[in-house]
Amino acid sequence: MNPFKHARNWSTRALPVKDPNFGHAVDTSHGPILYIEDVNVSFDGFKALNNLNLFIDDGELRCIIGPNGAGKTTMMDVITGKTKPDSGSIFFGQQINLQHLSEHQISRGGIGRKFQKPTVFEALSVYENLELATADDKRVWHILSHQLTGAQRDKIDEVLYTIGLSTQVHNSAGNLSHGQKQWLEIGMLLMQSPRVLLVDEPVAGMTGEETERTAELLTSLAGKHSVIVVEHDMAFVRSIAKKVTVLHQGSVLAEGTMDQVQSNPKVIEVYLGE
Amino acid sequence: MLTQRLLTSDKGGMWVLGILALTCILVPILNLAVPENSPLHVSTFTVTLLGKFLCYALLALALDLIWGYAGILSLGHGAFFALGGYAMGMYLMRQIGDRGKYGDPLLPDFMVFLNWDSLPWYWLGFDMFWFAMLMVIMVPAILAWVFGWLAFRSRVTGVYFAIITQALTYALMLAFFRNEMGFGGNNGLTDFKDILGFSITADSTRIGLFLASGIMLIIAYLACRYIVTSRMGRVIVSIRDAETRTRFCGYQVESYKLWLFVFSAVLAGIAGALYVPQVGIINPGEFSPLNSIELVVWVATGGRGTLYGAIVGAFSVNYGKTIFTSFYPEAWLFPLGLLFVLVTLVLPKGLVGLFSRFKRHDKRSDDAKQEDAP
Amino acid sequence: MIVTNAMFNLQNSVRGCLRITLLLAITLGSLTSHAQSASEEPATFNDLVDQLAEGSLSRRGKTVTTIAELNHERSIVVLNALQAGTLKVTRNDPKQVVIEQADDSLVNAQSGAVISDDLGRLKRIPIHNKLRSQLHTVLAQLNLASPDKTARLSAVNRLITDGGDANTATLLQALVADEAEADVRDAMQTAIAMYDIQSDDAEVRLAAVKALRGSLIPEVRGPLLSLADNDPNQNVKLEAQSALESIEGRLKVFRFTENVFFGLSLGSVFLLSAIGLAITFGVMGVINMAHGELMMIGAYTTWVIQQALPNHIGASLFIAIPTAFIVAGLVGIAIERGVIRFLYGRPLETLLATFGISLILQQAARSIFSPLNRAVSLPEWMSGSLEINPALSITFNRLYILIFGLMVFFALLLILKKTSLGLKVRAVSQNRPMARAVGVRASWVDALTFGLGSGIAGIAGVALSQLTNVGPNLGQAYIIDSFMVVVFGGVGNLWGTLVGAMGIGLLNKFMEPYAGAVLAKVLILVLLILFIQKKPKGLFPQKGRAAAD
Amino acid sequence: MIVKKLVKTVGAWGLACGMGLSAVTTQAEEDTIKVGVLHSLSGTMAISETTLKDTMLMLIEEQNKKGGLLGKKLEPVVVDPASNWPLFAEKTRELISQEGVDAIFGCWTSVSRKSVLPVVEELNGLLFYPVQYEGEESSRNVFYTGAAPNQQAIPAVDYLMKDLEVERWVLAGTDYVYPRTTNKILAAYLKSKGVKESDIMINYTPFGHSDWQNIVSDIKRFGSAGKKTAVVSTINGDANVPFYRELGNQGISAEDIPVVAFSVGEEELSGIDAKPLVGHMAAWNYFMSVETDENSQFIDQWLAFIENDKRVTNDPMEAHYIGFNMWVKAVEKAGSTDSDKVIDAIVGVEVPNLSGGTSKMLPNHHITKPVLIGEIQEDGQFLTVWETDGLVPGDAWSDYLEGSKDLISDWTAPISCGNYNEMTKKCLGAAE
Repeated sequence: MNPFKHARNWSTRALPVKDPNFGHAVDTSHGPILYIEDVNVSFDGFKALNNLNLFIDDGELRCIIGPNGAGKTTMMDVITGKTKPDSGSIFFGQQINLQHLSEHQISRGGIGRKFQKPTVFEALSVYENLELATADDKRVWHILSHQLTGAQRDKIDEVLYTIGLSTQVHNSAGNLSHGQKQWLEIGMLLMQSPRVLLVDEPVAGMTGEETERTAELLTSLAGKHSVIVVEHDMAFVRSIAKKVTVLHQGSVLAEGTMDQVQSNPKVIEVYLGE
Repeated sequence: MLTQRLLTSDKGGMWVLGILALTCILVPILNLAVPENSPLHVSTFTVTLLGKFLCYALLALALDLIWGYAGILSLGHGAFFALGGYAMGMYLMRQIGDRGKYGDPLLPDFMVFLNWDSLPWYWLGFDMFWFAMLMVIMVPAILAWVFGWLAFRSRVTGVYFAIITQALTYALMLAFFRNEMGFGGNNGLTDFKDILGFSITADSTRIGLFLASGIMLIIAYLACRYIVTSRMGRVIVSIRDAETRTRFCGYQVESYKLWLFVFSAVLAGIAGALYVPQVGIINPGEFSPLNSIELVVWVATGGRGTLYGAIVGAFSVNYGKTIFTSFYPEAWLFPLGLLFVLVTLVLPKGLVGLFSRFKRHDKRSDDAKQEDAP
Repeated sequence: MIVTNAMFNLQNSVRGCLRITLLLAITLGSLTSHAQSASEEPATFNDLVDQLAEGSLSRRGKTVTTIAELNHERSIVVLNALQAGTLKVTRNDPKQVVIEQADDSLVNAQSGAVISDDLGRLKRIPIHNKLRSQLHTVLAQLNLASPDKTARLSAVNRLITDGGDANTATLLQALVADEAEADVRDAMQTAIAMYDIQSDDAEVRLAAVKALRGSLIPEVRGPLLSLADNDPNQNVKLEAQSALESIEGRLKVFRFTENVFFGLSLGSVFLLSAIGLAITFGVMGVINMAHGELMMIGAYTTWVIQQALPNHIGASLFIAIPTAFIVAGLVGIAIERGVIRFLYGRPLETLLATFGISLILQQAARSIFSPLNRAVSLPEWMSGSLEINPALSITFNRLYILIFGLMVFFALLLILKKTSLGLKVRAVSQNRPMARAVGVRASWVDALTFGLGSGIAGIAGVALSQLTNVGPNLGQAYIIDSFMVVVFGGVGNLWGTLVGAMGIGLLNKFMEPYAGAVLAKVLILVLLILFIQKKPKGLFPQKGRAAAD
Repeated sequence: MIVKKLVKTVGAWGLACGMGLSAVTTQAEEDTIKVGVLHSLSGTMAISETTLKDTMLMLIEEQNKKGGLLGKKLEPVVVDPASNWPLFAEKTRELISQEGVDAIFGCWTSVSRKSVLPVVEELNGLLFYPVQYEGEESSRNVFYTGAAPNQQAIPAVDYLMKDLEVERWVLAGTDYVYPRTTNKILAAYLKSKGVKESDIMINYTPFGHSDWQNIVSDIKRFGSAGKKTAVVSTINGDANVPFYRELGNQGISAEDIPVVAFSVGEEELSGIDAKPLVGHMAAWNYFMSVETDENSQFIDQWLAFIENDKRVTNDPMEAHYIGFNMWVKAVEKAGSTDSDKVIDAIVGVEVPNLSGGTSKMLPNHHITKPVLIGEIQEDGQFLTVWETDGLVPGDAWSDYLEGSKDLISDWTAPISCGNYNEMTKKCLGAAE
């Protein structure tokens, strides 16, 4: 039925894309849920990622900081299959090699991503946004013919509560405030009950109070999910981060607690260098 | 429950459907029952004209579904229309039988004078109505499927897609112009005698075809309505507004686009099949890129993104065309051209948008639609 | 004519005398041969010339023969005039036959006396093909001995096509011996061979075939073929066959080169029509459906200018190029300011709006210039062809347009790379807000860029006017092709456009012989569609993260 | 809401009622005789057809000056089918059933005629078709005042064969039905005259073909085989200019390889720089250069009417001239504009044509015409170099085609059939 099953991954490491619960099939017996090894990406000679090595443990909250052009967003593109690496390997758990998968498969697989610029479906209502994101069989015929199950409705209500938009259910996403959009997007990730959340600059342009709520939200998510946060706002990072990774020119410059990182001479040099 | 889902929050649609239904009931009566000289009589000319418009409306609906909702602009939808038309035309040709000029029981006239000694294989079976109808659906479907699969797989979108669809219909036009193709070359297929045994020129047959078109349009409308109000509908809209995001929500954008494209192509094919017996000719001109672009303008004029808008557009533009070509023959391209410009500049949401402006309307989301729609 | 020739030739050597005697022999011979026709009415030269002016075409033919045989000193002049269409007759009696000189002055046909008084309207004495070729042959006969080299050469070539008679052959044999010019001599030899090849003596035929081996003159192949098929003598037959092969072999090479040129020249037309789009669509991302109509405007401009200076066709072309650029450019700017600027970031709406504009422009052209095509004439240096050898010649208009296309291309390349406008254009096209931030007036740049693209379309129109119809539908014929070229080459990349255009042109020309013109076009479109599936961003895509999404 | 409804009603119903009413009103007024003019004024065919529209307006005006017809004024009804074939059918229906015209003068391309034909027959109207065409057709309601193949192609080939001793033939045409059929007829005819298969080259190109380089060089090669070669061109409209230009530039003169065209007339030439064409030929039934009183009078009328002394006249215009006068005569003869009466009356009607003879409407609804061969002159006019002695009767069904050599068309009793097989004595197609 599905003409694209093998469209984008000719080397068919056909993985059990048995939505929705494929996310739990990930083998994390060795700890890390995400392995990024010696990954290189370059655009017209410019090396966006340069032998990047990064390991994310199951359920940890990791903050990634770094100056502009350090390759933060590219890293996310590589993980989510938007960009294919020139070399290196990205494994999701022990078995699943993400290089062979396309965006939708990866996301069905349990890696959710929130973009830098909040992208929700402005034409649709908050509820519909979450409905779209619901973990479910997302093939055409099913979507065409099936309504949401009760369980899925409850899930939506639950998420609505988590992101604090219960009052906005029927409002069109276009009318939400900047912060609310950010949360809605995070909510959409949660709807897919992902194993890994990639969150790109969640608090950019947020009011202090919004920022606090976001911080709570993210920390509360950690544990159930692995959360990777890319952020410029140091205060925010400090407030949530246990472990921080500093990227520079496409590779890891330093890794450790906020204090360790901030006392690291190389890091200081880089940041003052700007 | 379903009907409620289809019709609530679609006041415009209800109006259009209502008027359609009314037309389908009244026009036949006024044409057949009411005497010629009464002022209420609807002439056969008007019937065929309206019938033609109904087919156009169906075609417009098909395009609106993919352009208005999924943001896929096809500049080659005329091709599917024409293919459907040819399938029907071939059936009608076969029905002529030995009543052709040369009285050949099997071969259509144009084959006789091009010295074809036997019917080419792709003409076989078209003497059977059911087979012809199957082809009306299958041929456009298969073409759309193959073309769409190639295009969407390699993520050809927006302008590129528009241009290659245009190339597609252009190529088909050139191909069908060739007499070797065995589709009557430039003259196409014409001089039909009867359909399902009814004389094609009889008023009753015309009414029949008219009704068929009307009912088909209503059914198609409801079908499209079903799609856009289903969860799929919302997925489609989100593909239009933020394709990447939809991908990251785990949807396989390509297959959604593909199935929608195929469905739309089938509707177009059916429209063509209903169109041919009413106008009495199908020829490669129908493939010409201009037709397809004009079609886009009907939708734009009516208001894309609202199914009934397409219907309104198809009727209003073609009605205008009919008026202009008989009243200002020399200069009718001016108003038509102006229409293109004005609609895009002043009425981005078309005529129906004009009306809905009276109502309170979600301004920002509108803008969003226009911005992101490729 | 003989006399004049004699006068001339007396000064130089025996060679001249030899000629005269020979020629006399010939012409006398032919005279006697036509004795009857002459004897019917022993007409004087003057009467004959008067006869030219009246009567049916066939009678005129006879008259011409007699005039030629008369060897009157002015025969050749009169016949030349008839050939050139400068031999005219007064409408009002008494009828008088006159010759119109290059400077429009009139001389009496018979006497050659200059005529000063006004004769009222003149009627050209019409001739038709049979007469024309008859004149050619006659003049050729008379010109064989002409002191002017080119005249001699053309005369001989003429004889080759006519496959002359015994007399001419003998004459040629005599002449070839002391012919100074090499090429004329070769031609003469071919002519002789062409005659000998019909001889009954196998040896002569054999020699003739040998002489003709490898000659590229098309007429040669006919007789060789017949020999190769059915010659009683086996050697001759074989010789003829091998001679044919050698000719065929050489022809193949030239045909190939010819085809390459055809492809390139077709490509150059694509290039010209697409290059403007490469700017508006490629750099600005504006789909301009009215692009074809901008070309149409350019073509009409050419026509208007030609009307303005009917006597300087050549010059008018050079005036037309800048004018067309400006006119089309201004129209383009008007379109951009009036419509397109409201639609940036909405390419599909732009597509519709510009399509509307194209309809309006077409109809405007119909209303202003009438739906009829307009006649744009080629200047002398544009018509005719550059003959490299009898088998390979390149038509001038195509050649110039090919060169012109490339010139425009590189000029544009320079503008974009070197000038500040180019810099700004690229800046705006890559990052509008940033460009604005650094003080580029984006709107102004847009207008100019679009104007530039449109102007180039106008120039393309000038070129097209030299190839095809100038009419309201001119634009439509090219719009789809040009879009395909741009997309094929890769949007936003001029080199891509160049390669794309030439590639498609060549492909087309090499498919045509097998597939036929129509199918070739279809196949190419299909190939393009498939190609875009494989490489959605064209031959030379813009890379980078920006381009990725 | 109200507004919406209103507009929709206009959209759908305004049409229905509007049309219905207009139908009635047209039936009400009977003081004029309406004449439909069905020529494309926009689109690709406008280039040729606009002139014919003007011609009709002129002819009608002249007729009204003479006091109209049956004491009534003639009223032209002009519509624009916009070079769109289905629209031709629609407009025909509108003209006959809505406007109630008594005769239609129109169409140019074969396909437009084919699309109009069923409608005219259904509504029993009259169509006068003024353009040379491929034949193989005859309808009770259509009068073919243009040339049938035997009135243009065959005589032209005869001339080339006899007078120019042509032995090798290139049949070049645009790929549509007229060239296809014509070339088929010619090929059959040539073979019947003993021309070898290998001496005939047939080539088809798409509409508006603009790149003739290799085709012309093929022709050049084909022509260099020692035998006299000629091109018989059925190339259509826009493709001609680039074709002749290429011929000229590749140095093929009319003496070497003459081209005789069936679709190039004065009007087309007025859009071409004729210098490179001098000596090439065309076969028509009328040339503007023909010197007769009728013609000079017609030309003066035309130039006066169109208010532009640069304009030219051409063969289809003459066809309309003849057709219109025939219709007028027939109506007067029948004393009515009723289609059936006119159809009966018109057969045998004779009117003067512009080339000095009188053309006659034949039972097969074609007419008798002289055939002229002209050579193109620098001024874009033709020099008549040959013409048939006497008039040639138009032949609906070619005698050289397998399918149709037994067919004749005769719309008079007792046969009254468009495609009557003389062998089987049957009227084909008329099944029931």
